[in-house]
Amino acid sequence: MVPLWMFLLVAAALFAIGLFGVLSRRNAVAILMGVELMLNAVNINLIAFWRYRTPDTMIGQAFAVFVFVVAAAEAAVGLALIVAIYRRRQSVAVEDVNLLKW
Amino acid sequence: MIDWTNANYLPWLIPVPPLLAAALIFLVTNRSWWLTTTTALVATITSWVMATIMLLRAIGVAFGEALDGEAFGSTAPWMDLGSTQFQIGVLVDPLTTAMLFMVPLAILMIMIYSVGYMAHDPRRERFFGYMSLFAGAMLLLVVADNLLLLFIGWEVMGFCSYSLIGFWFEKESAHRAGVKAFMTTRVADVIMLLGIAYLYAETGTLSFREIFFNEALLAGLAAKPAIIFGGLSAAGLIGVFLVIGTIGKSAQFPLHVWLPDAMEGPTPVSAMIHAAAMVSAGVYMIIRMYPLLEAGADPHHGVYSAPLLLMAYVGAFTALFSAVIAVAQNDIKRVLAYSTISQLGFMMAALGIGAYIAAAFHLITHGIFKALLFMSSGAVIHAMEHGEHHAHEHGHHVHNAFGGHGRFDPQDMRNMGGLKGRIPVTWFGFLTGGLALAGFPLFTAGFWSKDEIFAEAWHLGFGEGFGPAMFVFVLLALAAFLTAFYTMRQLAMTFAGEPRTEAAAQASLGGPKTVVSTFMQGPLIVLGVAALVAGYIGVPQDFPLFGWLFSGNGNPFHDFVGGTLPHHPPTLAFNVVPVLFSFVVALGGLYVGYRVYWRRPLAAGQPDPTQLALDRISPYLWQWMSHKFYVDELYQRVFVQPSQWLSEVLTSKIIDRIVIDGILHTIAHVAGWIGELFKRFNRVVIDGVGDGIPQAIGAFAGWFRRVQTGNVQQYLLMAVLAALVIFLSAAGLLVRISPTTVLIALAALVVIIVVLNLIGRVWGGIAE
Amino acid sequence: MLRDALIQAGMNAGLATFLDILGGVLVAATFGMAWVLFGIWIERKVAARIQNRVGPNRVGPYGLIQNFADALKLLIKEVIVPRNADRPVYFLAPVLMVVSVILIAAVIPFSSVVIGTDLNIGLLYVLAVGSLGTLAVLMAGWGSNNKYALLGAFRAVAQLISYEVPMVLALLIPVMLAGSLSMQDLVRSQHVWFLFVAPIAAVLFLIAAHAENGRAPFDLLEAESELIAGYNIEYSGMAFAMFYLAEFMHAFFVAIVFSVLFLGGWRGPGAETYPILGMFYLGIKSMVVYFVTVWLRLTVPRVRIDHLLALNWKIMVPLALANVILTAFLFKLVPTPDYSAARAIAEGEFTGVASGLYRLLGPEFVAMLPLAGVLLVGNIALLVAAAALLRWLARRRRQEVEALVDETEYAPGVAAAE
Amino acid sequence: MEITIELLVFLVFALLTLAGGLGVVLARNLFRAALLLLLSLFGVAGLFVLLAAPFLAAVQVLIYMGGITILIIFAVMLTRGMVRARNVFSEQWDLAAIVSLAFLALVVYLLWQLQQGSSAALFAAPPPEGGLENPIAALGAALVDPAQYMLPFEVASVLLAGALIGAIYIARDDEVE
Repeated sequence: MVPLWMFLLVAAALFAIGLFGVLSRRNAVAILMGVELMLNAVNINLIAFWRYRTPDTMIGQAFAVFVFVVAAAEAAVGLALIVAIYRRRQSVAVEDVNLLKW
Repeated sequence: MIDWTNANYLPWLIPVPPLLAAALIFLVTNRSWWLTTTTALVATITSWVMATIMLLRAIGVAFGEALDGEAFGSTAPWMDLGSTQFQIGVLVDPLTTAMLFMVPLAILMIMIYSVGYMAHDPRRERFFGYMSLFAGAMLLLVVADNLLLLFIGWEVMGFCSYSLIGFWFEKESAHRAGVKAFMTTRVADVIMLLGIAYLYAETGTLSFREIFFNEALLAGLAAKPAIIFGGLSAAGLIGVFLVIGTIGKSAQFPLHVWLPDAMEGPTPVSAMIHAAAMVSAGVYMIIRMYPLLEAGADPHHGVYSAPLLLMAYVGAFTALFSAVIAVAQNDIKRVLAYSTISQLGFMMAALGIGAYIAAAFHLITHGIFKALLFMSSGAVIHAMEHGEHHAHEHGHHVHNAFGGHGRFDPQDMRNMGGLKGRIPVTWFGFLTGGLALAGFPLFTAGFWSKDEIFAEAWHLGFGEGFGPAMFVFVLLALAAFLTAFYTMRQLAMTFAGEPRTEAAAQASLGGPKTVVSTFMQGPLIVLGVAALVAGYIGVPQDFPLFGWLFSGNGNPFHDFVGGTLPHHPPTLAFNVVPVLFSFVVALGGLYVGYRVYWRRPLAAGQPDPTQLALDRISPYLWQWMSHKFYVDELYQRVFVQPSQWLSEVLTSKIIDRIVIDGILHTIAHVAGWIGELFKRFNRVVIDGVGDGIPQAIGAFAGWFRRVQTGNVQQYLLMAVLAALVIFLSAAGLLVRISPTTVLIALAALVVIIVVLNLIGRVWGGIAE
Repeated sequence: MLRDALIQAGMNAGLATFLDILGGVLVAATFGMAWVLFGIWIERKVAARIQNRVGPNRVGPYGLIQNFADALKLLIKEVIVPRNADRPVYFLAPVLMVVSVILIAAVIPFSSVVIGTDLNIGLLYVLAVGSLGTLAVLMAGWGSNNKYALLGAFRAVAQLISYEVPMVLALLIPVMLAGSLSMQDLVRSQHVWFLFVAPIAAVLFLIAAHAENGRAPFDLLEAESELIAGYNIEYSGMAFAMFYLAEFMHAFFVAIVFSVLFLGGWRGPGAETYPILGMFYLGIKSMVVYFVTVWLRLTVPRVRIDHLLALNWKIMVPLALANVILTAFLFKLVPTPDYSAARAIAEGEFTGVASGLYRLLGPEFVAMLPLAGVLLVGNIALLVAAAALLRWLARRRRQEVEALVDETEYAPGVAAAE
Repeated sequence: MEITIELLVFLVFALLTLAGGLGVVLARNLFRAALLLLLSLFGVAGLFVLLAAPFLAAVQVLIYMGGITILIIFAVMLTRGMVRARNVFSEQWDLAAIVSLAFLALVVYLLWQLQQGSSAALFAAPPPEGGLENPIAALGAALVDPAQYMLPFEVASVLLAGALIGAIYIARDDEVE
């Protein structure tokens, strides 16, 4: 038997790792990967709570499915943006995309 | 879930298909002619079918669910107005039922006809879009159960008439006519809206049945004095406002001027405006609102209210006035336009003396035969244009028969003649329509409806001795005589004798199997038959022979439509005098016309015999008549030119340039002088201080703005920090420990990080 | 079986499932590997016959041992690693490739009782695992540090991802008909073979799966004439052998999955009673399908990359979508077959022709016939409509091209004269 | 705490997830980061299986590993100039680390507090037995049931379509006509 808090702990750790990736990596693709990690952490939480609290409705799983959808949409659009930026500036480092300043 | 098979909900759907079709045509199908016509026709047919189901249901044929004082309809909440809720709804009562017979039929016929008529126009898809919208608006108006919904349909029609009259907007005259129609009706509409607003303010409802079945309310309105025009009661003032709206919409004197100009639109539009929709809407609205107009009065016993008198006098005058004008017109559609005004005058006058069922009857029959007449005239014009083309191709020089050297005018009757054998179906249509218009006794629809108006007017005027009814009867009789006369004139000039131009000689609709002729002639036949038989639904019960044939159990139309309102109007006893009168005026007019125009058809270039006859009395008579008594010119002088003068001379030159500019210039000079003084002061004192502060701020900002690095990640970091702080405070509440110390510690940490980071950034920015 | 035992032993259901899968995979993988060596021999023989050759005939009887010899050769050859290769990635790629294929075997029902594990999401599992192969291709292309390999990988991914769309859409149809994702349920509900109930889905699946595998005529990932050998150009020895193995195994598994989904799997006379017969039936069916794919591979020329993608996005995906909608609609329209009633008729008293029919053909088969008939007719109608539409489009396109040619007044004679 | 097989499996998957995740954010080579992301996602799929959601696990493998990760690898390859950059981390990595750790510490603290406090029973309890008989069918029905998630489901599909079109439009090479 695995108690609930373990899942929550793993999810929190994964979320923190993803957050660190998002905040620290220079490469936009890597940032996107960090976001994916964070979304997965959320999904773990959703499913864990679903399993332990409300296994007789579908709410947790349904939400997880919507998170999948959002993740897919985010990846598609984000990567398209990255490719477009790279084509123009030959770089995907976020510091190089800082036109909107001062 | 709403059960659409229930007759109470079906009326909602009747206006929907054309409105939907309009949207579809404008948004989707307007590249394809085929799709557009299909859409429009399918929508119209659907509406017609639904209206017919409603009709059958209402009169109890086939479904056994007849209306008997009750009505079909349903309401839904529309908008909340403070404490009350405005209900929107539909209503099918006997009057609506009568309209549901005429309106969708006429619209359907016009639509079919338009397919042929517009087949070669470059903007034909747009045309169908407007027409569908027009039809939808009219149907909406017909099924509306309250004045506001009715007004919506009314206004949409106003817009459509504007865009359709100006449909050929390349023509200067067309777009002017469109604007004129819009402006003229706008004047009336505004007044009508005032009436509606007043009504709502007084009663708190606009629903027809809520108002008319409430005796106390009507009596109260009739007793209460109006807010302005002290002599009037509230009901009277509202009525007058509404009647003025109708005067605009139904083109009564003095707001009739837009209707003849509306002939600039394509002919189906004219048919739509004159027969099915626009002008009928005005009269329909009056019939709808009749109890309100009648409140406090009883025309059947000689008590008239202000709106009734207004209608009686205006209507009767208009009927005669425009009939006189129509005699002197040469444009085939213009004659019909004035005849419409005249016939609407009949209805108004009938309403004014209390014969509202007769008016409704005439509205129905007139709708049918006027649609027929307009479509026939359109066919004539089409044939003339075709003939002109043909003549051109064969090298003939086409010229106007009356010696004009301008563009050939296919609408001028003087250019026609002898078309009888060339376009026989059109001839049939025009003949039946014309005879109905003239009120040819016993066999046309127009006779029966007109006769009923005469009977009522005679009874009230000479039987009971009421002045307004007497006035109405005399004027209407004269107008009817003139109607028959100019109808005969038109028939003769168009169809009789020999062709007066090459174009007329070559006129045809382009072969029996073409799109044009098929689609244009079909509706003519249908409506032609209808124009002959439609009158038999309202034959007076004790009319010799015919009454026995068609009205064995009482006058069906009278009894049915009479059920609209709580008080059934009395059925008049048969009186031979007014019937003889109708015989005499109709046949007499036709005979005179026949003598003058048919027996000796006009030759090319020959002046009009009526003109010759009138010139013997006074040379100005004909001139005034053919110039429509100079009403347009009068308006030009009285309204247009003065306002132009006002704006040009008074406002622009005197007030603007001299008075206002003068004052302003003076002030400006003074101000300039003072300003100079201040400037000196400024330079020395204020600039020293004022420049110093902004420069200091600017320097600081220039230094500080480097916080804004443009680096998304950094922003994100700050956002997460902020989220952490919020999260922290929420967490403190959640676990119910005393969080103060933790909170303060972490907040301090956060602040330190932020400050450190800021300093680092800023320092980095400066170092760069 | 294993799962139930474990659960009874007090284990968590999810974990038991996992272990069950693991065991199934181990069994199935060994089976698959062993089978492939023989399968390759068949393929080479068939290929030879089609190309009017003899094929392997030296090693062993009819050359049966030839493949073992080849395998031995590849095993003892050196695995050459390019200098700048990304070594872990480079070595992981072939392994992942093989694993992605072998894992499929875990859920294939070889007979009514022989199945790695009957997951309730079996078909989804097949798809999910299969999609990992794409990753292996990418890894190989990247790890080799070779531009041909990378280009090949790009193409491969474009192709594989694209064809996953119609494949999934086509597989929706059997799932819809069976009302379950479990492979065993899918087999059990095929009282009438789904090939006859949903022919469009079957054909779409076959084509898409073929493309997923990257075999001719969709072998663009390794088009020799353009990319030398595609993503696996740098591989040699056993690493290459694993790609090779994976491809053949994949082709073979496609045949099996097709048989399971559309040809009734292990179903056949007596298969319920004697499960070994089921394995035999499935073997025959999948060999037939396998033969068809080999046949296709050897006779159809390679398509161009843009044609490949156009075929997918402009024809197969719309057709698959239309098919899903149509099938769902018809499926809802026709009343669900009442199997229990049919069974009652068959088992009840003999009352005449009807009950005789039920007994003779099997009650479920007869009960499903109306549904199958309606769906078949629907499929044929859709196919005819699609063909008509395509024909019309092609004709219009041709007219446009001809009009263009006319406009430019292409006249070869003039140039020649000058 | 009793050591069961299940717990061991959980630990393996958790380790996979977290190690993969750490690898993703720490790896210098972006391609390897993507592969490690794959590993991490696989671990998450395993956790889903442990949580009795095999359908989501399969979807995770199909969509995340077979779809999104491949997309990411594609992007990595298309922006190849950046793969072996010298400076993988930005200047603020130290602050980022502090913030992330603070976040983790906060959540751990909270969890600890809750476990000690009111929610102890919930946190230690085993998952309830039973549940739905056929969760996959129930999920399918829930997603198209107007009373449940049909509207969000439709919105999600519209979102996906919009994202697809937008992605194509954004990434399209302007010079190609």
